[in-house]
Amino acid sequence: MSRFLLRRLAFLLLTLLITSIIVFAVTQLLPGDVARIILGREAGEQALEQLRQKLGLNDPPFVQYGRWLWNFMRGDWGDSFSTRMPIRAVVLQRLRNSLMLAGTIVALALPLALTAGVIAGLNRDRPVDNLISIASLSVVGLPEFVTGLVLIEVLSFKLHILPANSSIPVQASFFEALPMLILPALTATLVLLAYIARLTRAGVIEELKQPYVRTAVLKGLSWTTVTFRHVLRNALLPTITVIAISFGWLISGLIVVENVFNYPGLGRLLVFAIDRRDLPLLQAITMITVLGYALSNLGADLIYAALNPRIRLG
Amino acid sequence: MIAAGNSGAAPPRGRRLNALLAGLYRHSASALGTSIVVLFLTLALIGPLIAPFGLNEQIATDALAPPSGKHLFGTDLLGRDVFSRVILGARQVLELAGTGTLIAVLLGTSIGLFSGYRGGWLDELVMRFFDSLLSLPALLLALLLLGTLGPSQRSVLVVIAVVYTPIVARVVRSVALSVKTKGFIDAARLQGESLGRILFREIFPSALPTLAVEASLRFSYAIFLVASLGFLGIGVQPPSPDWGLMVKEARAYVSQAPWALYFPAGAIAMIVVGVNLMADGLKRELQASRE
Amino acid sequence: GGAAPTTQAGTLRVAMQPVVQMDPAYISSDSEVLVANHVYDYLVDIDSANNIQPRLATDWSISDDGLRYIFQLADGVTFHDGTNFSAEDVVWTFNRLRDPSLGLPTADLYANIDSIDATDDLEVTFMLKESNPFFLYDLSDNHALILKAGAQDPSTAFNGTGPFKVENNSSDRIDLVANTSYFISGQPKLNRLEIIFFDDEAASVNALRSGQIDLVMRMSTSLFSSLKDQPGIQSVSIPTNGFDLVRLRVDRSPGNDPRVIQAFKLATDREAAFNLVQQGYGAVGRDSPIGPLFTRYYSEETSIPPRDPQAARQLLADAGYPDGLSLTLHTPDTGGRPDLAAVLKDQWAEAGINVDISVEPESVYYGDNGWLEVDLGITGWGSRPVPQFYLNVMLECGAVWNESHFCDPEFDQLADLAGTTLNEDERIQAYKEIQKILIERGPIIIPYFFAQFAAISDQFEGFELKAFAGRTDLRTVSLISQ
Amino acid sequence: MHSEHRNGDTLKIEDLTVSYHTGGTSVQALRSLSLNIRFGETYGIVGESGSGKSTLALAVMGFLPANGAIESGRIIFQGEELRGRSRTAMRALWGMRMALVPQDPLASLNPSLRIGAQVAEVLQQHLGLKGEALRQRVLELLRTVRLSDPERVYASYPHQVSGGQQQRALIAMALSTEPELLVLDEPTTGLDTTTQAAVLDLIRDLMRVRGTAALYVTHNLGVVARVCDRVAVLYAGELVEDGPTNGLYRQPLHPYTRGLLDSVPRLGENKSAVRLRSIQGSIPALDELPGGCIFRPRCSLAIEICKQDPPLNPSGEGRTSRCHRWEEILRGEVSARQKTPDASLAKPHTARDETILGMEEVEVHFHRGLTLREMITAGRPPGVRAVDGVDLQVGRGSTLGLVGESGSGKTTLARAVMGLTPRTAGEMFLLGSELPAGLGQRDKETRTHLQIVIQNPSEALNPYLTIGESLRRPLQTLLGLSRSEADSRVHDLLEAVHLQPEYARRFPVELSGGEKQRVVIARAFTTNPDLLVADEAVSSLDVSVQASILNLLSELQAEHASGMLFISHDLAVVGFLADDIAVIYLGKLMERSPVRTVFDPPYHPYTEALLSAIPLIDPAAEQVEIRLEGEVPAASQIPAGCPFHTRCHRFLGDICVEEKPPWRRNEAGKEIYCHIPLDELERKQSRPFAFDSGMEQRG
Ligand SMILES: Nc1ncnc2c1ncn2[C@@H]1O[C@H](COP(=O)(O)OP(=O)(O)OP(=O)(O)O)[C@@H](O)[C@H]1O
Ligand SMILES: Nc1ncnc2c1ncn2[C@@H]1O[C@H](COP(=O)(O)OP(=O)(O)OP(=O)(O)O)[C@@H](O)[C@H]1O
Ligand SMILES: [Mg+2]
Ligand SMILES: [Mg+2]
Repeated sequence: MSRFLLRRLAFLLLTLLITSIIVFAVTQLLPGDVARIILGREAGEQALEQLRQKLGLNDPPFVQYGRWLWNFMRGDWGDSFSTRMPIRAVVLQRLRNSLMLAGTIVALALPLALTAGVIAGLNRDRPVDNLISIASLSVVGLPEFVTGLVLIEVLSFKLHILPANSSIPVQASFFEALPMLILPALTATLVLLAYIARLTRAGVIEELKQPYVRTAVLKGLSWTTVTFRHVLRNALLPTITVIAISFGWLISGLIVVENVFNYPGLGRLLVFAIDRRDLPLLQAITMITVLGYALSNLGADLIYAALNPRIRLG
Repeated sequence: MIAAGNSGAAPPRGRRLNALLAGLYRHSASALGTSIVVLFLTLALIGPLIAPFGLNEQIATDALAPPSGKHLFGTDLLGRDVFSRVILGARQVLELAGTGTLIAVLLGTSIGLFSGYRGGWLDELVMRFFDSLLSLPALLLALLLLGTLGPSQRSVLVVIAVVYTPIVARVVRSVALSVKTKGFIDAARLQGESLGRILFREIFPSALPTLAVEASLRFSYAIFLVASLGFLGIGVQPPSPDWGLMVKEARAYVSQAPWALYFPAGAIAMIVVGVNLMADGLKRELQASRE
Repeated sequence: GGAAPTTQAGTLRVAMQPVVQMDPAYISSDSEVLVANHVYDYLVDIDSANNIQPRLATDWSISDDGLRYIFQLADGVTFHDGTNFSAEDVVWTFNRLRDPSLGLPTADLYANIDSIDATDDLEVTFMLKESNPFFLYDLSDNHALILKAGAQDPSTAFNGTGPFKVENNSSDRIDLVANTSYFISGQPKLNRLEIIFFDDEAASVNALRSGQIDLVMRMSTSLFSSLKDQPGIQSVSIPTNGFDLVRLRVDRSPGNDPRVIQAFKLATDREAAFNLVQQGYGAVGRDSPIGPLFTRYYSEETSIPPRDPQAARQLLADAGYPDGLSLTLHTPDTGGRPDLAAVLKDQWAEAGINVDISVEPESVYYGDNGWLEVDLGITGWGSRPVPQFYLNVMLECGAVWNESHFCDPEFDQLADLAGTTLNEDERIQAYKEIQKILIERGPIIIPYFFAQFAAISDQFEGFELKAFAGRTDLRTVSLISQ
Repeated sequence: MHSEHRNGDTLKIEDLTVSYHTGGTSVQALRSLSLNIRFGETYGIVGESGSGKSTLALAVMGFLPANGAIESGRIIFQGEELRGRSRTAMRALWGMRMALVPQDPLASLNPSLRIGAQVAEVLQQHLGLKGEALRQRVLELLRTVRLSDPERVYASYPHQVSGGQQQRALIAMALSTEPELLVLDEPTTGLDTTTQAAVLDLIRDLMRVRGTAALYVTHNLGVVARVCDRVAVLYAGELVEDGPTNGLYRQPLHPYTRGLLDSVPRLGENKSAVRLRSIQGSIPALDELPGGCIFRPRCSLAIEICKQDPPLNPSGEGRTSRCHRWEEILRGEVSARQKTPDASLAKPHTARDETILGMEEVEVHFHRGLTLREMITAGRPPGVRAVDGVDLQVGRGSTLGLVGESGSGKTTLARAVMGLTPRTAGEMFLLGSELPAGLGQRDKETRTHLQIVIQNPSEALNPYLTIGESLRRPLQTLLGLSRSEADSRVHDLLEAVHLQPEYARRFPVELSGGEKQRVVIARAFTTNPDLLVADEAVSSLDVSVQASILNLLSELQAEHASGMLFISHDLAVVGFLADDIAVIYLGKLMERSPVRTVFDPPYHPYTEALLSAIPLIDPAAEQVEIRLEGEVPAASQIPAGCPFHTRCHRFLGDICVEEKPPWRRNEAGKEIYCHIPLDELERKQSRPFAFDSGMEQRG
């Protein structure tokens, strides 16, 4: 177990390193003069040059990267190139928001998708199964700004039950924010729904084939006992891990949702950073994201191992 | 099979294809899916012939006109016929999301097969790298790449490929891992089959059913990705009739002309449903017929 | 509405795109200017009718040769940190803005200033090198906000004399509170101003509709018309001098052949573009930046030849392009520009001009000066109180932002005259000439001037939108007291 | 319990017809089948794969697959009609009054629930037991099924205990409510011989003491002989003969039954003495059954009358036979024997002139990669010693049989020979020259000399390649034939294994297990190899098919004069085909003997146990019961000294624990790896089995 954790930690560090290099490398290739993008098209050469000096943009790339890495490891995330704000505070603030949203999404998506998937799986190839897969699939290809649009029209403007906008106040507590979290969460859920539901369905169908189900039934156990105690326990394993993994994506992958509802999450900050060539900001966000992804992966494995006696970590 | 000497030959493609289609049409769901896919494929082929208007043909006087006999799906802000654009979009979507997914599938499959079969440190390395890529949000990768390559159809293809190759590779790899322990692979190795042959003739077919489903799902998300990129103002260039882009553009004036948004959106929903249902059917048939 | 309240009341929540630069010397976007313009004060301001209004300068006098400007400053003005405002601060501010070694955006604008002196505790004297009829307008330039002399880092520390103080400045919003000791009594009327950042216009309009935002000043024509008859919302639109510009580089092929330029002009239907893209808000353009709002200078004497694709085709053929031209049309991703591009593509196609559209993120397009490089491009130009600015930076030979690389001695000479003479009639004549030149051989097509939109909750009164939204003055906005 | 039925029939099946509906068509998997199981009786159902055994079992349990249905007939359990009962109604019976012991114990247990909990469920559901009482009852049950360590099993997950223990747990589950009817579907199939023996003992004894009626489904005639009072023989969904086990085995009255009995190699038979009589042809597909007697196409006695449906004739002694000519058979006027295959008997290979394959001290150890910590502490993980120092020779044209239970290292050794799993130590020689360990180092030449028949026919052929392609490839790659040449050769290959050319166009899924195995064998002989390794070549096959494959193997071997390493866990089969036999346990050889000496003392104690564990095809045969203690140790913790000492019934004491035994050899050429001197063994041991009565009747 401890060996397992050790190895994972090593991999995590490796991943962080690789991704930070990837991101840094690509940003070097990005067109656009960083200084010019920061100071705007009206700034004069001298000003630009001064800024480049200040930000060390004239140093060779590996020096820049090295400097960043060194500082970052020492916990100094630096100031934003563009807004000059201390990055750490900004990113952590946004991370907090993103976590709140991600949490809500999981809380919504999990029961919804599982129920749908289980029902579909238990009624394989029956109308209800087809209905569920068609319904959930129809929204997969639709970008969040369409589903979001519809949800807003209906839930906010027609029924007036939820706010159309989610720009939560700074430092809002989870419960203050909750009403504003639901719509974006619902929108993101629709994207995941089909994926998770289909996965669950597959899992259920797969397990139903297993001989042990027959054993259970022929014990004279009630339908519910068979389904919940025997089938689902095994059927849901893959689903749970997938959800845990997608948690990483939820943390900063929700760019569009955050835009549509103007939710102050990491995703929008990410776009901002790229737009503004705000390298240290971008790197910080990337690291956070990768960390989140890695941790949720780890979480997934642990949950899986916990629920599945056949798996031994190590 | 005319000459006895030819007895090694498999049944002609045609017959197997018919059998497959027959199988697909036995189940209502996959029948529906297949029909939809066929429909859109035909549109992609003959779209330009049947579209009443050009993809960027603007009738200023008809701007924002609601659905009517002249414009079945109404017109958009610039007075372009939505119906025509949806039809012409079919080819566009296949060219973009379709080709992109295809590239990802080809790359992913090759890498996944090789990495899984070869195993060892190389496999470890490749998977590490892919994990790293996967741990970056798709849109981040997309934004960075598009920023670097400059917005264009080609760049979007690259993006889709880069974003989905690792995922496909993973799926295929897991199949490769399970198949490579099978007896018939030992047999192939004992016969001294070439690596390529082992990967693509011996292992690959077993991956097909899973791959079909994965690919269709990727295709769905590719459409989605293209649209999202459009939303962020990068990627496909106007006046492309890409449904994702149409939806994005129409969003700006949805309150004036909802049809301009809902018809392309509907098209997306339809093809996604179609492709996925068909893939389910394919998986079922492929496995049923061989395992 | 009731009588103006003696004390501040009410909070106004404004949707704006995120601010990046907070140093007044660098601010450029609506939101940056809006915030700065309420935290700091200008020496002189411009009202919505483009007339100069006193602000920190209560009064001024100009020498007959138009080279000396003496300003009397308001008494008893204090900065947010409590220190007193004096002539020194004005001197320091403008010296900073014009110092060539700092290379601030305003360096060129104020290059013409010879000296600035605090001739008294509350009196400042500017000496110009040569006369400049628009100098007061230059002084009210967006960046010309008065800082405390010796201010250390204006981009992170905000110490102004303005009607509002920065209470909190985060990555997703900026909250301002009324400056209770503002030097103009009865202002501001609101006690809070919350600038909430939106990346997406539709989102901000939704927020307005659901009452989570009170004021939106940045939205597409369609979004605006969708707000037309929303209960509880007053929508405002005003014409501006801002315009979208389509230009061809004339310093190299194919643009260096006048016939090609003419072909483009003949192939373009400005009216149609205006109607499709702007849906009738604003005004049709005549290929010159001197728009109809400059009533004294605007002229329709020279008529624009009507659209004639066939003639255009012919011209191209003559110019050596018998089977048409293929070019890439570059455009930033903001406003109606991508739409305009699509429209032009369709119009031009008829004349055998085939363009591929390349929409690029605004920050990149302007960021790496791509917009100055490309052959064929669309650029958005913000509204300015006087036309001279456009001529100086956009069309004069070698001007900083001469994207079309246009270089025409006659034009330059006219522009200089207009920019220096103190004789209004002369100037009017020059401007008319210029418009003639631009229509006949100018490298630019200006299909339309756009309107500025705003929508505000009907809980508020006293809102007056300005052509450049960022300069809108919210000091006088107040909550309607029930 | 239900004393009113004490002397009656617990289960009456009358004229039962079950059909399955697939893809528009429907097939009858059971046709008008009738039988009565009396109280306390264990009723065996034998038949080859696809004959409808499981279908019967499930029909009785009232749990047919969704697409299956009872077309007609009645199933009367304790006087109550079961047919058409609702699920809910059945639930009252399931687990309470009728219980199923399924095949494949591991898959039949919920992998993520502890065994104790799974047993407890039944008692909870039906007897409402709770808490400590429940726990005690479960432990008690686990004890009654002779689980050595009930507490541990109670708290273990299925994958943590051995197959035998899993099956015992399932039996405990089935017995927990003392049901009146027990349905067992192949309960011991897939278990090791020794384990199977123990489980069979258990079942038999339980049946005796409890007087539970049981329907026992199996394809193994030996098993039936051991546990069943009566037996019914199914063929393609029809009951062709039934009666008391003894009588039926002594004199079968249906040619099919006779065929089955004849096709099984009896313990001690060898190919040099007898040929197996396989039943020609194969079971017809259910949708293309012949009219009249369905066995007719394969029957050596078939005559005109057989074109009419034969009735189920009562033939006295409570027996019935569905054969028109049963009386002639009874009177011995005709023999239901298949005619012996024309091929002559294989001549015994006495002269071991040329050694084809030689092994010295071959080891195959598996080590997982070292972890960081282990590298630091330099502590190597305990490797799996799958093969642990094996010396063997295979002579030209002769067969070496390798027997051993599951996990003993047979496959690993085979793979080491082929180079698929490189040996980690020791030498191998092919035709006198050194054989490189890894496949990589072997040239085409060498690979052409070596061929293998892989353990599992369903895995040996790529499901996505046509048979033709699978056969063509080695011809192209190893013999370098052009594609067209290869294609035409495919013909001959298929003929050589008695398959029609058109099979070339089929996919594996369209072949029966036997046919697949034929193809695999055909592929193995394409290059006319010097050495053939056959790993469990017949284990997964039906007896009648098995017989023909065994014959086929020896034919081809004789024809090609190849040496053969024949691997199986079935001593009878090995005994039949091999010239020499090696017994392997935990990767070490225990015994190496010429086949004729194997079945007589002295034996290695392990061999002795194996012999006594094999279920004989003769109900009358008395068999000494030697049952091994405990479980097979994990291959990663092989006991020191003699690896067998932990289970040995002739355990001497410390010496077995501390010292490696010597190889002892006697004049007969028997080599035994044991501390006990051979003469002493010989004195102590008697033949633990009687030769099957079947033997004498054969020529
Ligand atoms: N669910 C099903 N659908 C269609 N056909 C089936 C189904 N189950 C069994 N069959 C067919 O019914 C026949 C009897 O099957 P069954 O499993 O009862 O045979 P069996 O004697 O148990 O074989 P085995 O010894 O391999 O278990 C076979 O031909 C089989 O193909
Ligand atoms: N690749 C491997 N890695 C680790 N251990 C292995 C590997 N292959 C086999 N083993 C172990 O080696 C031992 C021998 O396995 P092997 O398959 O050779 O036995 P077997 O006699 O063929 O069993 P069966 O009769 O079930 O086929 C077993 O304990 C098995 O778990
Ligand atoms: Mg069965
Ligand atoms: Mg084996």
